Amino acid sequence: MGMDMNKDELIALYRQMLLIRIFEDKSAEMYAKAKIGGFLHLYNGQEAIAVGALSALRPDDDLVTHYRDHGYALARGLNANAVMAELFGREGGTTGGRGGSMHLADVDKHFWGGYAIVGGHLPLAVGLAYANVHHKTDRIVMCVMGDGSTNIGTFHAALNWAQLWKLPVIFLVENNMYAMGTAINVHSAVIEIYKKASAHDMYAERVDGKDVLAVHEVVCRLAERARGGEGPALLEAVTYRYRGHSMADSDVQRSKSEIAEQKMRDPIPTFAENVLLKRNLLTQADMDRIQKEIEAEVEAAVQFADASPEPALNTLYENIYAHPVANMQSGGSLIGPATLYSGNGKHG
Amino acid sequence: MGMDMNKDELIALYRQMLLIRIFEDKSAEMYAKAKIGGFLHLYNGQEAIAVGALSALRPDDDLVTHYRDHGYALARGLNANAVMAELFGREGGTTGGRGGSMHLADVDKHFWGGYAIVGGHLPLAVGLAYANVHHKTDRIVMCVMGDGSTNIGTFHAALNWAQLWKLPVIFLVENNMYAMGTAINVHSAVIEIYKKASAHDMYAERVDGKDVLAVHEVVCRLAERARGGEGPALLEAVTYRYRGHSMADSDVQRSKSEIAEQKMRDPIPTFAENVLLKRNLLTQADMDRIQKEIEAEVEAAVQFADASPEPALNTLYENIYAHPVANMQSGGSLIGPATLYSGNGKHG
Amino acid sequence: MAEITYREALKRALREELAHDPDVVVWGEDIVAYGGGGAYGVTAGLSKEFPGRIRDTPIAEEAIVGVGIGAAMGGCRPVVELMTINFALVAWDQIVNHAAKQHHMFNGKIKVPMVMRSPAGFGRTAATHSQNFDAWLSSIPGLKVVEPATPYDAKGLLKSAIRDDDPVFFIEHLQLYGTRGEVPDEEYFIPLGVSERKREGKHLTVVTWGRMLVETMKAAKTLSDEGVELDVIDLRTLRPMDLSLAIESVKKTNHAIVVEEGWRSIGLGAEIVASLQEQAFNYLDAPIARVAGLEVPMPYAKNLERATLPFADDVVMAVRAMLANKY
Amino acid sequence: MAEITYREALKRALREELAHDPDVVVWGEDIVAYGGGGAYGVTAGLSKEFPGRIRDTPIAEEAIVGVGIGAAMGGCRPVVELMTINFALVAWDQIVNHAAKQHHMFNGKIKVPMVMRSPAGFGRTAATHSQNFDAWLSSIPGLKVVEPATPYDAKGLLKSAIRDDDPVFFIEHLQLYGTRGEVPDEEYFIPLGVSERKREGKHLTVVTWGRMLVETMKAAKTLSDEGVELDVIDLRTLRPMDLSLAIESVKKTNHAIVVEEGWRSIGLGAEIVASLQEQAFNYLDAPIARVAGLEVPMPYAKNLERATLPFADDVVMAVRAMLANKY
Ligand SMILES: Cc1ncc(C[n+]2csc(CCOP(=O)(O)OP(=O)(O)O)c2C)c(N)n1
Ligand SMILES: Cc1ncc(C[n+]2csc(CCOP(=O)(O)OP(=O)(O)O)c2C)c(N)n1
Ligand SMILES: [Mg+2]
Ligand SMILES: [Mg+2]
Repeated sequence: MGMDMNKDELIALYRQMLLIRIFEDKSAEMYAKAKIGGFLHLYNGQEAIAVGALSALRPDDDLVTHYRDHGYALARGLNANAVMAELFGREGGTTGGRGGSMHLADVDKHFWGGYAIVGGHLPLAVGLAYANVHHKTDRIVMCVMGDGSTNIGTFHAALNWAQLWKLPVIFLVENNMYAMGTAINVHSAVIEIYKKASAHDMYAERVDGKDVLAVHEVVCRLAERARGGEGPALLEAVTYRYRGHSMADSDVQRSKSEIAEQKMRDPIPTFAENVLLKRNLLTQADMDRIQKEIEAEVEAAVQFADASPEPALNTLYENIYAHPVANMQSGGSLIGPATLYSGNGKHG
Repeated sequence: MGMDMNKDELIALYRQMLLIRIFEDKSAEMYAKAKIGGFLHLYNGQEAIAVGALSALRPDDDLVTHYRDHGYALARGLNANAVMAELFGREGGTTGGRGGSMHLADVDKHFWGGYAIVGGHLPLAVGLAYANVHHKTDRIVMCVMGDGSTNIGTFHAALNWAQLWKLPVIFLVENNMYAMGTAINVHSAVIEIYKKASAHDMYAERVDGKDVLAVHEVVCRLAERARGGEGPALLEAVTYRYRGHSMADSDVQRSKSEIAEQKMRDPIPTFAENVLLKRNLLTQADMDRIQKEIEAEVEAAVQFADASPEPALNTLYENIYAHPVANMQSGGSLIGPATLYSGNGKHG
Repeated sequence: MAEITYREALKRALREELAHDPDVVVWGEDIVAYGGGGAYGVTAGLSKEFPGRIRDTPIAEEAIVGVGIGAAMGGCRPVVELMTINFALVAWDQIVNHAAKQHHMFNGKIKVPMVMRSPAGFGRTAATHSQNFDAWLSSIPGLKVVEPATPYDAKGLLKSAIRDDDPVFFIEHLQLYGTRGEVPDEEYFIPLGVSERKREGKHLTVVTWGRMLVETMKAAKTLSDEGVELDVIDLRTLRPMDLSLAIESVKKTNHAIVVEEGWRSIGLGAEIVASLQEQAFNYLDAPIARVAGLEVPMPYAKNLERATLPFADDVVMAVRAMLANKY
Repeated sequence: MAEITYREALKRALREELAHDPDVVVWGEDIVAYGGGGAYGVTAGLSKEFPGRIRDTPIAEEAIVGVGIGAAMGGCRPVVELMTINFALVAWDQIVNHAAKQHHMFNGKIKVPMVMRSPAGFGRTAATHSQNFDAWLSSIPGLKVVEPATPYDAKGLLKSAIRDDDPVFFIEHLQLYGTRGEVPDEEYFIPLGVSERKREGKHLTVVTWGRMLVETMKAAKTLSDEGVELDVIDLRTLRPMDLSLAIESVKKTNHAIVVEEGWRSIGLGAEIVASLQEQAFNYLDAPIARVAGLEVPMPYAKNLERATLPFADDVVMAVRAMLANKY
């Protein structure tokens, strides 16, 4: 694919990147207004990776990501309304307000979730890939993580297993050069992350994570490999995040000049100029219109989220188990505390 | 060192390997007689590694091993009496019968123990190396494990850390080609274990683990490197174990012919013939005498172990904490169960 | 009805479920090649009957559990074996933060129908290899926990666990594998979450599970000769825990002892005591007592190991003491 | 005596101990660079005062704890920070099978004088990031566990923990970092293993620790206006657990409630109930009750999170119910 994408496809890439950027800026605003709580990890600056990668996959390929997942959710086509409602913790959210920002998901769209334990989701991705093979489908799995997630045990345990069983997984490392405030050379003995695959004899590449077409192109190749039974691969996409690790991050640890320099080559205007404008696929006026449309879409998402009710309190005990467990109130005992004191069960 | 070892040193290597072999055979016998319980992992066939490696270290270099630790204990100079008494679970054992076969140790001799959780001791070794640097000593750490221990998370997490902080550790992998009954190609995507170091930019080598002088020589070099501040290294020693994984192993999974073939090049007679006899350092008569002496030493160890008393029951609560904890009987409560019922505390 | 071992009962459950559902796969360390199938022989021979569906894995429990979770999410029904329960600690994050949380955190859209099988207990294997962890596992919302004491229960519960749509931790016991009991040839299931009275008596209630049921039944025999009749409740499932029989029993006997192998403090026994005094306070003639393991990292030495663990005689002593009003 | 925050009290303890003993080192994720020092600011600025002794580590909790153990064996006194207690699960094997076992298994020859500091609790961070684990940690032989509720206790206990020769898990609480209290400028230590009466009263005993002490003290004020005086015992150290004051108190008030934030089943509350009924059976006028967290993977939504957690009003309701003889 890649260079032979048609005009609509190329414009779609632009739209998606811009949607993510505007969505993230709005999320930051909503966090400041306390509409969103907990941790909020924004994707500004890294948009080309999610957009480039997912455009190279089939919509039924399975996706698993870390907690920095808004970009992937939107690029996978989850409704911005539902995503924003999830950030607000509302019933209309992607998981009914249970998971929040770090745990977006839409299983119907083969997005199996964002995960908040560093490295914890890698074995899950390997298992999903096994299930695909077991069921004789040709679906592959993409598993996304950050550079800081490549030092923890599950990273290597998962890679070894995937390679050993030749499972169709692409491990995509977004190397934004920091794990929270810790620079890559402080957390990893090897700073070219793709080299870590060599310990497992796994095919690996490195790509410019600010170039959406380059990401698209390499993921096309790796997906074809995996789908063809040639096994897993590790892809390192070099990038930079514009904001702090999360909204709680004062970001004093990165120099202003470093951030400014990184912003010089922004993936979105770069793509617009070098591809869309240069090839006359869009005019500046088109771009202004798209910008407005997306702003309206995001504004609508905020309205939707705000109007969506809080989850009903009486649903709290739903879905702890797949089927109702007789009389189980507190979860631990068939004789619940509610038999002692009426009330919400916290005392008894 | 290596080739410039003198006659006594070379004979010492032979004596140690033979001591280990005879000690292990005797242990097997004692296990069959139920003098030894639990798991018993014997070192037959791998003797050249412990003996070659430890002869290249200083006696105050720190040693940490996995549970297949008899060879290391004896090569580090622990008394055969105390080692056998530990296998018997007696007061005279290396840890007073608390640890048994898998947890031999002698801190005074800088042997910090055998460890029974696969991969669990690797971070400990890295920490010991840090302590050596912190205290400005030039002692290094040797950390021993099997091939099957290189797929678990702590392996890579420990290697990354050691390399990142440039700590003086030699990770020594005894590749005997099986993890229990699982052949290396079934458990690891990479079967040349030393290549796993590349994920951490760590220096690595592979050595013939049946050649005691080759092991000695490479460990001399790696120790010098580490002691000189050049950082950690991974050494893979290729070997084979003659017996099952433990005495509980029926060993049906390895073919008789494979075992027979491996025994053709036995590290002990090979060394005797190619070095000791060839260079006229020993005669066959000397060797027969040494054999007798060692048999007597091992027999004495059995006598010692058998005569050593069981640990006193009233020491059971000693050393759970470094200093006595007031009134703590069961460990959990200052008001012990013994205040309810006299007895041994199991009921109350 | 034939007498078979607990080990054989487990294997039959696996075999039947493998035959029943092609999505059942069995993974673990050394369950294929080693000794013909498994460190404790539970899977012996199965790999020949179900080629490709029983697989040896690397030693990496975090991956064994985690890959199992992923496969379960994707529609398989993995039964993963952890060689002993001690190694579950390496996978603890996967068990607690992944297996048990998926269904609720993703609002019911993700299911994890996985069974983790693992033997608990002791056998001269020292401190890191002689643990139970039944209490910890049984306090995790989203997880189910089963620990059968007899071959009959082992087979019926394992089959139910494999068909269950939630993650189930299935605790076996090293010392039970060789025990024998009657198991019918016909297929049967035992529902999770239902305790069973294993002996009827009127003087004192014992609540227990796993190996300690066997010891309690021995104690009951000794005590019966002295005229003391124990009412013995076997929990069988530890989460969700069915205390209905236990409460009913205490209301009858007015005396209760909880018997467990694991460490005393903050064990399952503590929960059972706390729940029983909540539910049957006015029926109790004496404080509920606990017989449990001593809180010591398990020593290797035979005599120390023996002293650390509860056996039938400990149950007998505790019962005698309680009924003699020694408190 | 100045009023300072819990966060600042912890930092002062670290600073004093770093100055006192060159073998003290402090390691953790993001404790140097991030935000000037630590995800929750406890180590802010210390790296400048003690160059080289405060270090950022890779994200690999199994190594953070394990390397800490090794360094402690080798004579250092590492204070390792786990960014939140949830991540301790990744290091669970190192905590249970290594840190806690070394001293006994090696017959007293190896010591592990290490402190693991970590915040428990919640803050809209959903199921995997809102846990406690105080019960599990407190049931491990060989480990000590501390959880201070006030700035004064935080400083005095952390200093003692660092000087202790055993591995200590030091639980902080996310919601306490910003709370203020009086802390003297002079050096002081609070011994591990000693509970404290935080309020004198005659009607009902509350046993608690950590954040729930703060909620209990609020409840005590409300109840006092109704003429009900709580006797409040703060455990402070969870292992070894000092129940002497609690038992004495129950013998006086004849009523007891245990208040904890974590999951109810098999929590510390269960142990305290079980122990109190063992030690003070004949003094109890009512079953001992537990106020605890609901057993649900913590939801992100604000209202659901609030409903899951116990606060002062839950304590008030439980006390009223017990004294109204509603059981
Ligand atoms: C096991 C674990 N340890 C620590 C954390 C806290 N934490 C969350 S994100 C993060 C940094 C991860 O950095 P990286 O993998 O590079 O991803 P990025 O945020 O840069 O996308 C840390 C330390 C966690 N969530 N899980
Ligand atoms: C975490 C963990 N998982 C499983 C085991 C059980 N076990 C003990 S030794 C062993 C095989 C290890 O093989 P290898 O590392 O090659 O060492 P070798 O025995 O061959 O010397 C296994 C699976 C364990 N002790 N620890
Ligand atoms: Mg990063
Ligand atoms: Mg091996």
